[in-house]
Amino acid sequence: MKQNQRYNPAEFQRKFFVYRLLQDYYSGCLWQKKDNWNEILLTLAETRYQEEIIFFDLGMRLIQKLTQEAVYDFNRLFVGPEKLLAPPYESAYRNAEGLLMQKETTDVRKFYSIVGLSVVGQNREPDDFIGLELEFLCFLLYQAVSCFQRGEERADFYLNVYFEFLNMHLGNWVSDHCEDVLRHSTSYFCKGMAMLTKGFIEREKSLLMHKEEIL
Amino acid sequence: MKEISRRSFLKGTAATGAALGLSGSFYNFLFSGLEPAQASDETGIQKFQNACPRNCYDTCSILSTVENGILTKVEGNPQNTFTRGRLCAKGYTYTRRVYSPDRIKYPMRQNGRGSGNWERISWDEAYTLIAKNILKIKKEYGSTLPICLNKYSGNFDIMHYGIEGMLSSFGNTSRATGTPCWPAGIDSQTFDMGTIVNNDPEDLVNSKYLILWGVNPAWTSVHSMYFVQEAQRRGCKIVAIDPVLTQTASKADLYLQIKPSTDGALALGMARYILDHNLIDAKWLMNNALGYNEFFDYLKNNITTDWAAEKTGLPKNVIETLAREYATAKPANIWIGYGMQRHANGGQNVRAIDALAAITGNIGKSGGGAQYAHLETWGFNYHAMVQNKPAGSAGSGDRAININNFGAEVLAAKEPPIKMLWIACRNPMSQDPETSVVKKAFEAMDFVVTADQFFNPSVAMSDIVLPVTTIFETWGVNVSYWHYWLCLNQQAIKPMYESKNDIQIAMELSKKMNELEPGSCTFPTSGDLKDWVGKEFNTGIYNQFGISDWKELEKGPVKTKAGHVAWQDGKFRTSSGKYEIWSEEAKKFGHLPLPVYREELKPANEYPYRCISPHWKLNIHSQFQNLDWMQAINNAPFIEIHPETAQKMGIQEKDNVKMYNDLGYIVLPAKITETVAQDIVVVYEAWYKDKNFNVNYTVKALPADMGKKATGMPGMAFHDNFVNIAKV
Amino acid sequence: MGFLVDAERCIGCHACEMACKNEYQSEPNVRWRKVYPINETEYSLPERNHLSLACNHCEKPECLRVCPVRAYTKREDGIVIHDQGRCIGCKMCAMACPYEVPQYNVRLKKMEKCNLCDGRLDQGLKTACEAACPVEALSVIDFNGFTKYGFVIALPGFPDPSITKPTTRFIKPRIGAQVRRDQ
Amino acid sequence: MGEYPLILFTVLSQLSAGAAITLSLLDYFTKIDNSAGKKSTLVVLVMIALSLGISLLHLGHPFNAYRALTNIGSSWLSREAILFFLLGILLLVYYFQWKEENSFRKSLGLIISVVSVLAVVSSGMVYVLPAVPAWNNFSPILFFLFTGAALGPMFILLMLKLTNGAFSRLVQFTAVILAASLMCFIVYVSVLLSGSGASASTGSQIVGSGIFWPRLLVNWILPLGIFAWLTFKRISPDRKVVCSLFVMVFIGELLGRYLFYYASVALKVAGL
Repeated sequence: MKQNQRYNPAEFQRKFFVYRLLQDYYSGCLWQKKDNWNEILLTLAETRYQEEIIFFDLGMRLIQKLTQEAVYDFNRLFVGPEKLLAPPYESAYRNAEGLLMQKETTDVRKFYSIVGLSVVGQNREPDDFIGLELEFLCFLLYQAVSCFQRGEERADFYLNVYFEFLNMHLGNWVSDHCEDVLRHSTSYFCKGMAMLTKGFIEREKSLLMHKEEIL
Repeated sequence: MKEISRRSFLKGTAATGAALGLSGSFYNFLFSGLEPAQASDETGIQKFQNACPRNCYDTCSILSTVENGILTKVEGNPQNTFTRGRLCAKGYTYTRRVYSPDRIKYPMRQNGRGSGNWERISWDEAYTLIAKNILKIKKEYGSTLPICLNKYSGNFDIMHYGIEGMLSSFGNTSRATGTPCWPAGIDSQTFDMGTIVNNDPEDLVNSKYLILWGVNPAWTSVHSMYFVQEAQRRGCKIVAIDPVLTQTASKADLYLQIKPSTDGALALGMARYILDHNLIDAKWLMNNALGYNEFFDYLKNNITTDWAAEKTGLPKNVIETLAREYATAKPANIWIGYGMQRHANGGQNVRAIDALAAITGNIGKSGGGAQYAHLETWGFNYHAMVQNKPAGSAGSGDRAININNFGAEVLAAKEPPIKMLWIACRNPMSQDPETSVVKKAFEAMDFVVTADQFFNPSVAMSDIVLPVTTIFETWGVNVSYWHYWLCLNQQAIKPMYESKNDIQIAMELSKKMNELEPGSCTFPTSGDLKDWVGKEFNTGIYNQFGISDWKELEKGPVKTKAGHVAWQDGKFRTSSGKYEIWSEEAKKFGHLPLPVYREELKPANEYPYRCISPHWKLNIHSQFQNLDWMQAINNAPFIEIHPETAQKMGIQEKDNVKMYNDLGYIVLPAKITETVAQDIVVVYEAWYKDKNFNVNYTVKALPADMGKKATGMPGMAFHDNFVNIAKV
Repeated sequence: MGFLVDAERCIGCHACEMACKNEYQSEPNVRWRKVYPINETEYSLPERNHLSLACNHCEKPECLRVCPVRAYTKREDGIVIHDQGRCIGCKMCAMACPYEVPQYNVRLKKMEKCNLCDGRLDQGLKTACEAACPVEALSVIDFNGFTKYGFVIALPGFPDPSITKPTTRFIKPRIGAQVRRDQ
Repeated sequence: MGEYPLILFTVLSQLSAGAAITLSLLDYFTKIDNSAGKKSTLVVLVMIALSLGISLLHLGHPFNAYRALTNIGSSWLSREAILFFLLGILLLVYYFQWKEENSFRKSLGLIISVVSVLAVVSSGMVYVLPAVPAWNNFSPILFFLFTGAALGPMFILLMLKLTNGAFSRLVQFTAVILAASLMCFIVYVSVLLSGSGASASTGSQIVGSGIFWPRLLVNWILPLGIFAWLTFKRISPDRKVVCSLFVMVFIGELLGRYLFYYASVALKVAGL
């Protein structure tokens, strides 16, 4: 009944964009797009999430400038070489001692394998790195919509995996992670990205409640 | 990047999204970190051989369990009869090291040394930066001598000597030379016997009398402790001589609390008694030794047991009983620890103890001997280490910088000055004496590169940090300086993140340097790490261990076929072929030819306490204590003070105590214990993550008397550190 | 069955504790086995002696008595097993155990403790701690028909064994002779 | 803090049990206004439910709390849970019996009294642990009963808005209970202090904590002082006085329970 709305291409497009932006941010390649930053911001504004998600709006206000300070801050938070202030790995939050490559990592790996995916060069980078989890979600959305457009029933399967993963993994820890960022960050940019991430993922997670109606 | 089903997706949709260079535009999903699953060879449970490469007597053979490509457990390999299938507390934490979120993951550049402004760079960028710097230095100074390497024992795997090789392949460079650990003792035994060789530690069980002299195997060689205790159960008397009541001393039958640095006086006093009571082995001396008559004259004219008693603080009758027991129990064994030679008279003291073993004829016997260490199984090709210098390299050879006075010598180096540091397998900012001088040296550099696994004070003072592999992520081979086993280290898991083996780094850097300036680096630019291991072997090693190919080691570690009793053949490697109690060689190096007593250093009035900074049981220098499992047991340093001293200074348990001297100070909580003497305080040396503790702030770069001959530089008198304490 | 802790051999090296953690990959602050230093004033001379303790698999386990959910069972061979599946994290056992054995796992919100490597024993293997002790100070003894003299049921610092009748047995450390400068 | 749910649960549940006993005995022996009785029953019932709810917060897995009913064979915690649960059910039945003359209700009231006492006793027994020498005696049971006896009557008195003779008798009863519990507390602490090991350190923890004197003051000295003054002046206490007394004793009991949990020293392996 609501099929058309569930696989609304415009809505999908907006999400796709945000996921890709966050993924690029966490994998550290956003810095290479410094020159395009204003353009990216404009596109981000077009998603109109800021009207819907208060955190998204706040976040957007903070990320207007991409500074070198933000790069250092980003590295202190997520990369190293010092002790990470906000490790971008699920196990760092859900595994009490914060050790990587534990049960949480292999659980995520199982999820990837459900849809026939694995991490490039498995066992080098933990599977539960946030960049990979974001990419995975994006992939699921992509598959759902493209299956739908081909009229394949498998679309619902991808959508279910999408919500399941959000519910069991990324949605479960990303808030804590973003809180850590907000606590330790010294730059507006990283704070803003944390708010944006938190707001966006929490909204996605909340859609789970009525996933039958909206997407 | 792989692109999937783009065609099918584009069908029916308008590609409206702006690409913006994000990874995949609106309608164009590109894989970046994920990919369609590949068939993996990393399934199920696999076991691998590993070899602990830490600077430790025990060099354990490890069996690691890997499940679906993830290291899940480590165990001792029962094939090794020395480690007997057991590891130590440190070894069992290895999984925590590999998967610690604190690991250095990517090459990074710090904009402003010590600023904390780190930027992630690619390996290629790192190599380019480093190569350009090296080439610039070479151009500016006409040689690569301004580049200084400081690498030592953070990883004793044979492959890691490739780091020295890498520096050689740049040209003539400056090298931190020597060792902080054991050189005085090595020189002593080299003067006496030609080199260091010890009996197989598994032979300890054959002793009838065992003196553990300034050594604490219960903490620093737990597997040897089994053989010590087994000897004890077979009726051997265990005597521990140590200024501190160590864990080992607690298990001994007799503990002698000697005044620090007076071990030579005790040995000479015992020798005098043995001589007076005709307990010497004249026949052995006649056949095997030189200079014993001169030594006996010296004893008769200069040494009395009364004097020894006064020097050592041990009652005369105790010294006499010890001497008689030692000389009459056959075979009697002495294990000379590295702790007791970290004094300004350490080398001379070791010679006196060696002499004790010689005059009683205990050398060359199973269950006897004067055990220090050995290098008998280290006859590798050092293929990775030996590299040719580029043609036309300026300078007449490498320049030696004393590793034990690193900071000051780096700062003092002239013509050319030192401008760049390469730090590997080492953490000088926390482990070297005179930390503040070392820091100045780091600050004075133009460029500092550090390769490490964890962020430590040395990394903090670097421009570039390179992530290196753990033993489970690479190939290697290992032997011990104590036992006689040889163990292969297999790669068990993929290197995490972007970490690389030091040799890999050397090869890739060499490639980059040759790209920028052909011929500027002679290090091979490619090669398989496993093949590098094979290139370390030769027929000498094969014969010694009774194997025909190194690949046999994949089945498990092997032990040497012979030579388990040091000097059994009586062929000493001195120039005379004899045991030289009178050593002309020692004279050449500016020492007295006989093991005469050299006065120990005494505290000055302002600094009346001697601070001994021995190893702590949960770490090896700056490794292991930073891991969470260790932190759960103990995560705080402390200072051990005798109850009487504490009372005198008004200090109570857990009070904060400032320990200071003219170099610096540290503040630590007090632990009041009778395991130390009234004039001694003990602070265990360690690096605690997130803690600003470093005992070396108070430790002077004071040389030990010997070490120059064997290691190029004298040792370090770490335990001649005089301080005062006050309650804060 | 129970542990035999030879305090004469024990060198307090923590290998047992770490091997236990390595075997079960347990959380840093959950220590199934702990090495306690014996207060140096307890013996005639200030030696460094230790108690390596895990669960004492008591004959009268208080944990088993007080647990409201019957998470504890005592096997026929005497091993006291804690079933985490049943545990609701009420911490009653932690209160009742005189040896601080059951520990709260903050992540799972449940208790956990040493199970005497029941899985390993059933496979005929030694417990992880016994297999790891470099000086063979730890072993598991079967009380059925085991007669060796020289065991004691407590060492200084070990709480009153009459409460729960622990099955852990000890061998006393021998105190060697010392020539000290402070005498 | 981990033990706050337990502090609240024990004090509230004992207050409820004391109130249930007072109510049912008053109902049995005197005449109580129906609607007031019904209302009081409801309040007590809600308090018991509330306290049981709070107790769940102490658990790692509150939703599996039902399992805690499964070891009545040996666990006093199971017995405690069962008895309070039972008490709740009985009170629910009791609530629906508030009609004019109802002998079933009165007999049920007696059963409720017995179950209440048993519930509080089992609550106390939970803490009779050999591993905690300071608890390993009848003191937890005694003090838990005192808590119920001190708070319950005052609570019902306020709920029922009593003004008749029962009022002053209940007030007197409370005064006696408070005096007795103070005596017992003094004896208990002295015994602890004169002991050795864990008992002695529990004793010194109790006395040494900052809460000891405030508790003494609020729980006993002030209320008893007021009673003495009232008696001396021959003033019969009014609702306001009783209300403030109740608040004081309630706070005092909470402080006391805090001390109970935090000052107790368990046996443990000596060493660092």
